[in-house]
Amino acid sequence: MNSSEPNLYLWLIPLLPLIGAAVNGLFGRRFPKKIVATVGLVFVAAAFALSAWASVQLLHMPLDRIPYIEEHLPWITAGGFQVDFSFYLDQLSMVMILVVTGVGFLIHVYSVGYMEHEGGYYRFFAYLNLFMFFMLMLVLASSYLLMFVGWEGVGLASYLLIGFFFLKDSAANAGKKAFIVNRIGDFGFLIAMFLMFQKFGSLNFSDVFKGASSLPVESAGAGILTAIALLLLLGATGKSAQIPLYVWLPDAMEGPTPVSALIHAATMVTAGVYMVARSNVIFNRAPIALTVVAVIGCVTALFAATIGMAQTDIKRVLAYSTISQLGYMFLACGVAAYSAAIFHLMTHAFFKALLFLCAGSVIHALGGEQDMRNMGGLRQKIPITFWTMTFGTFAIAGFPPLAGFFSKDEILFQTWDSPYGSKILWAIGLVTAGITSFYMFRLWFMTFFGERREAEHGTGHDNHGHANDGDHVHESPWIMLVPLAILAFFSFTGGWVNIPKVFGGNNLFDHFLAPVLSAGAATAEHENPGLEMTLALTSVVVASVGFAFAWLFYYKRRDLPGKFAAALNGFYTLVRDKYRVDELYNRLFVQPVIKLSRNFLWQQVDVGTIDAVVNEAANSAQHISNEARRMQSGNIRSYAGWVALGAAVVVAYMIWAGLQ
Amino acid sequence: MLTYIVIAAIKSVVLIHVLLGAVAYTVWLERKVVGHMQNRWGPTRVGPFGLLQPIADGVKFILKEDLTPPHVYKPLFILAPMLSVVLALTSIAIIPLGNQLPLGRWTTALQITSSPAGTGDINIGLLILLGVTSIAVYGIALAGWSSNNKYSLLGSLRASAQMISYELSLGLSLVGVLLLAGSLSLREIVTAQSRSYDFRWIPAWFPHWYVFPQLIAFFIYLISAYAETNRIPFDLPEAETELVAGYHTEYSAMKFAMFFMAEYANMFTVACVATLLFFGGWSGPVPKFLPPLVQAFVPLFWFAIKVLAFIFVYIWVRGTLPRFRYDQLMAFGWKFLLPLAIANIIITSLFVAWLS
Amino acid sequence: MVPLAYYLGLSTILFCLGVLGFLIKRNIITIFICIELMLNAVNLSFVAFSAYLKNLNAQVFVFFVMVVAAAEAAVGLAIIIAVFRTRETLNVDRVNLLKL
Amino acid sequence: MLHLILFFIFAAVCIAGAVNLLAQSHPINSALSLIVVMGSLAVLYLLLGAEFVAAIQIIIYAGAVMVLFIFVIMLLNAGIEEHSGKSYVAWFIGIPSVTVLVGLAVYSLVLYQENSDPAIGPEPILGSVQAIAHLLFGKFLLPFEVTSVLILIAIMGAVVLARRGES
Repeated sequence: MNSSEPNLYLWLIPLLPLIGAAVNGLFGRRFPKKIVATVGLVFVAAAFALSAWASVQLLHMPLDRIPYIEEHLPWITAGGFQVDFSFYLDQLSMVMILVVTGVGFLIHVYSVGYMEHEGGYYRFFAYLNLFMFFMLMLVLASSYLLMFVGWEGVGLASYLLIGFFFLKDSAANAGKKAFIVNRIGDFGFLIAMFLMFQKFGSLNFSDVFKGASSLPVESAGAGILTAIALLLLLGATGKSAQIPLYVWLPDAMEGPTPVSALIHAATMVTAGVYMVARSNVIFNRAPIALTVVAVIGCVTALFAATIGMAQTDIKRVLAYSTISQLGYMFLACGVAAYSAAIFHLMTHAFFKALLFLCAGSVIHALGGEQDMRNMGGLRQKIPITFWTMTFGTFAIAGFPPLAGFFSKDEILFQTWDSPYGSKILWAIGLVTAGITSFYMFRLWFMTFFGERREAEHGTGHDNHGHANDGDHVHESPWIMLVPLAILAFFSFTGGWVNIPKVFGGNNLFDHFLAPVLSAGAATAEHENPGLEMTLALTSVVVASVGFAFAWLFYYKRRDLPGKFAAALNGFYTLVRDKYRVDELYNRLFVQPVIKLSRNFLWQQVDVGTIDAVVNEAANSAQHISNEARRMQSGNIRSYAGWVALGAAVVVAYMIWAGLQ
Repeated sequence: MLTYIVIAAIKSVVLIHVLLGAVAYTVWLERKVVGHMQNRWGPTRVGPFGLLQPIADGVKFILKEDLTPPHVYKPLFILAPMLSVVLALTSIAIIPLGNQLPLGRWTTALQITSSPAGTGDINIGLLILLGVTSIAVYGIALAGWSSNNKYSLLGSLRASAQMISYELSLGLSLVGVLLLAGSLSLREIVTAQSRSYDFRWIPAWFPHWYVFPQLIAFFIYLISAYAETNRIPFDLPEAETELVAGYHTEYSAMKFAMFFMAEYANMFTVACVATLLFFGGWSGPVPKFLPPLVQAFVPLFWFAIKVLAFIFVYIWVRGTLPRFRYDQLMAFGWKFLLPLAIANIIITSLFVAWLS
Repeated sequence: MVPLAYYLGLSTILFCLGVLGFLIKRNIITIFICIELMLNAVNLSFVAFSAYLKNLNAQVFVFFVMVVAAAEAAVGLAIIIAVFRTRETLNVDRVNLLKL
Repeated sequence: MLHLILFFIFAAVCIAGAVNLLAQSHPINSALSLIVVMGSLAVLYLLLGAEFVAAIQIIIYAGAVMVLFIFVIMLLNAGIEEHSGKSYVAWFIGIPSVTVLVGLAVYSLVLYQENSDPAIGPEPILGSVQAIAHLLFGKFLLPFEVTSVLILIAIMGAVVLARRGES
């Protein structure tokens, strides 16, 4: 890094949370909760401040200076292979760090109140900071390998946090499930990296993209780029819970609610989207891969949304909605509308975090109750939560002028209009939008309207400090409400950074990200406002339809849903059981692996081969020594004899060698 | 070459006889001095002032029955006294007694081990001297062990331990002088002492003897020398009151005389070394009016005077001081003299470094 | 003028005599003495080489060998004394067990 | 010429002493004969122009180390060595290999003698004290200091080992 460039101290941004994690993890046990919380917050806040400052610096930088790469000590140097600890800041990663640190900080604040009565307070904050560290590594990395470090790191952190209540089997298992499913994706990522290195001889973004952009577009058929892209996609599906690897996310709801908000809604799960967007150069040259991305995203969106309709656990509903929103983002990537994807990523980060936190607040209020069927009529009891939640719901449902509206419409429009897009995908997206608004309002009505229904079954999953009775329902403390307010504000206004021309804006966000994302990608220009207007209206209409249905089913005529479910019984149960995908995977993959391990790997390989070798070695050593022991007679003179023999041999050899 | 060998032989014969005579008369001297110190006459019967006493003693020693007790380990019992006396006499060979001595056609150095030209000296005279003295232990040790007698054994054990211990401080005390002189050759050390001081404020006539800069070293040397030669106050190996006569309890007649001679010869060696290293050797005023041959002998005279002075001090100390206890002796040697000598070396070397 | 080979031959003979002594002697002190003999033989070859190759380093090595020998003698003899205290013998054939 | 004569004399003394060392059955005789060997070696060193080494050979070896030996022999009053059972390894492996060693050495020396120029001879005085001192306190300073530490450790070890076990 030459001195002329301004130093942005990017390396500090990930380091600060790491320090926080270290402090809390090592000494937190002895600290009182206040200090633990302070440490946790201060370092994240510092990271946020620093990234804000860095972003300002970046905005003032001339465009030719971007991406700003900050190189530090080399990490791996093997032959021609060279990876440094160097950080990479451009518009894309700037957005990411802002979202991560900003939302992250708010959620930290929230957790201070939420985790008040939990055990392992210091552990929680240590993990949370650790997650921040890895996430920032992920987004700031300047090479795929360093990114992979962050990638694995966030996986670890999420594993730790999902299994935070490790005394509960379900939590521990959920953690393991998440970890293992992610491994599959990582496997794809690794292979992709091998291919990249084999093809471009480096893993640094700059080199890889330079190499990739020199290659032609593989429109004819699949080539190496397509392979790389598809493998990356596999990784992304793992991390971002897309078909076929989405199964871990719903179970991940076993973790504390702030974790679900931070990791499994706002930040980590979007890593896949970020990765795909980051690799846009590769994807742009692999149309087939792009199509696959789009299809996967679209299908996932619809699929998850349908499941979401039938769930009764408030957090699970949100989880499935997360999956489907991620599907939207992939759809956007698939149609090469990366900026739209990132835009939706941002807005989604706001309103989904908000929704989760509100859900958390509700659960907190009800003393750990998560089943929506036992809720209702909370409107007056917890008004602030209700209002913020309302913002979130309308935002995700896509009502103007809230954030969700702009980002979702951007995506739908691109799907319709971009050369990679197609009408079918658009149609599915639209339907999904309707369903989304339906199940979100279903949640909204079931939670806040009507009269409170007593708990028939199912005590709290979130084993919460409170006694599990609904009588004294109370509003959350201010420390939880402030983040809600802020997030609500952003989910209201977050979309205004990218108001399309039709509504008198000028796609600020798109143009801002353009230098990174639309490098050679043929994104649809907003040239026909008429079409865009129509599409927007359509989606609003669809959203309102969803709202109407929800109102009808869950507010006006509460008997209807039961009838409905009875009417199409089989389908309903199928949906409620999440299409039984888990059972399918279990039969297809898990059981065979277990059988193989038990019968072959354990009994044959381990016991039969490895142990046998070791034991045999030990025995033979024993026998040999038993023979050799005779030499150790303890008689000095005989030792001397042996020494003399050795000396003679050595001298003889040396003379012989000298004569040669 | 041949002449060199011949002259060396002649010189050694002469020197040995001179030395033995000196030894004999030192005994006489000692008895006289101690006698007078104790208000006695000492030997007076044989000859005037008992001057013939040593000869009488010698005759007595030779004529006495030389008995070897049973149970002794014979070869060593016989070897031991010879060893000690031979070594004692050998060490004299290295010592330069004076400058060149003109003898008609040849001039030769007053020293047995001098180069054929008669000028040079072996570079490591002092080292050889130390070596010989270090070997001298064997005589006593073997004597004590071979005579198969507990008193002798104890005596010889004491003797060898004591000699080894004090050899260290003895050697180290000399190092200071060596540092100043910058040579191991005794002759060069002496000539180095004839130089004038490096300091203005010291008058030129004042002798540049190393005893003055190395006073501490000198006293260390003196004390360790007494221990080396097993003289009072360190004569524990032959402490009559504790172990009859120490290592030579079983010896009689000539063998005993040999030990006796060895002891006094060692005294002479020590005195010579002290003279050479600390008192400028043979250097001294030479009156010009004397005939050259006599002039040639004047340095020898000075040397003899200094050595005799030392011998006198020996006797004086013997007449004055009581005997140490053994543990005191060892503690004194190891815990006081040795550190002191080392400190002296350090200071001296710093001083030398500062001068250069 | 003495050829180098003579000195080396002498040192060889001394060394081998030392080894021989080590092999045939039974008294532990004698064996120790034989070790010293070997060391001396080595020293001789050192000095001879240094004289003939006109290189002083070898003599410095002799010095070191002597120092080591001295240290070894001190410790070794102390060990011998300790052994003698416990075993009451100096015969190495009797001293062939680590513990009593 | 004189050198050669002296060499042969003292070499003879050396070997005689060494042989006597083996022949004698009493350790003190062995020790004394070793002293003889050392003395004559010192003379050989002088012939080789290594005065300093010769001197310290006498002072350290003969004057200190061997005195220690004698001392111990006297302390333990070691008598004639008894003839216990012979060690077969020593006899049937050691001694043959020693003979082999001798043979090899002689062989190599003969080889060397054949192809070495007789011109090279020893310097008159090479090992002067100054020269050694310069090496010892210049190039070999570190080893020198290390040896001093070694000596210190040896002293402590000796004290610990030889002290009566009052435990």
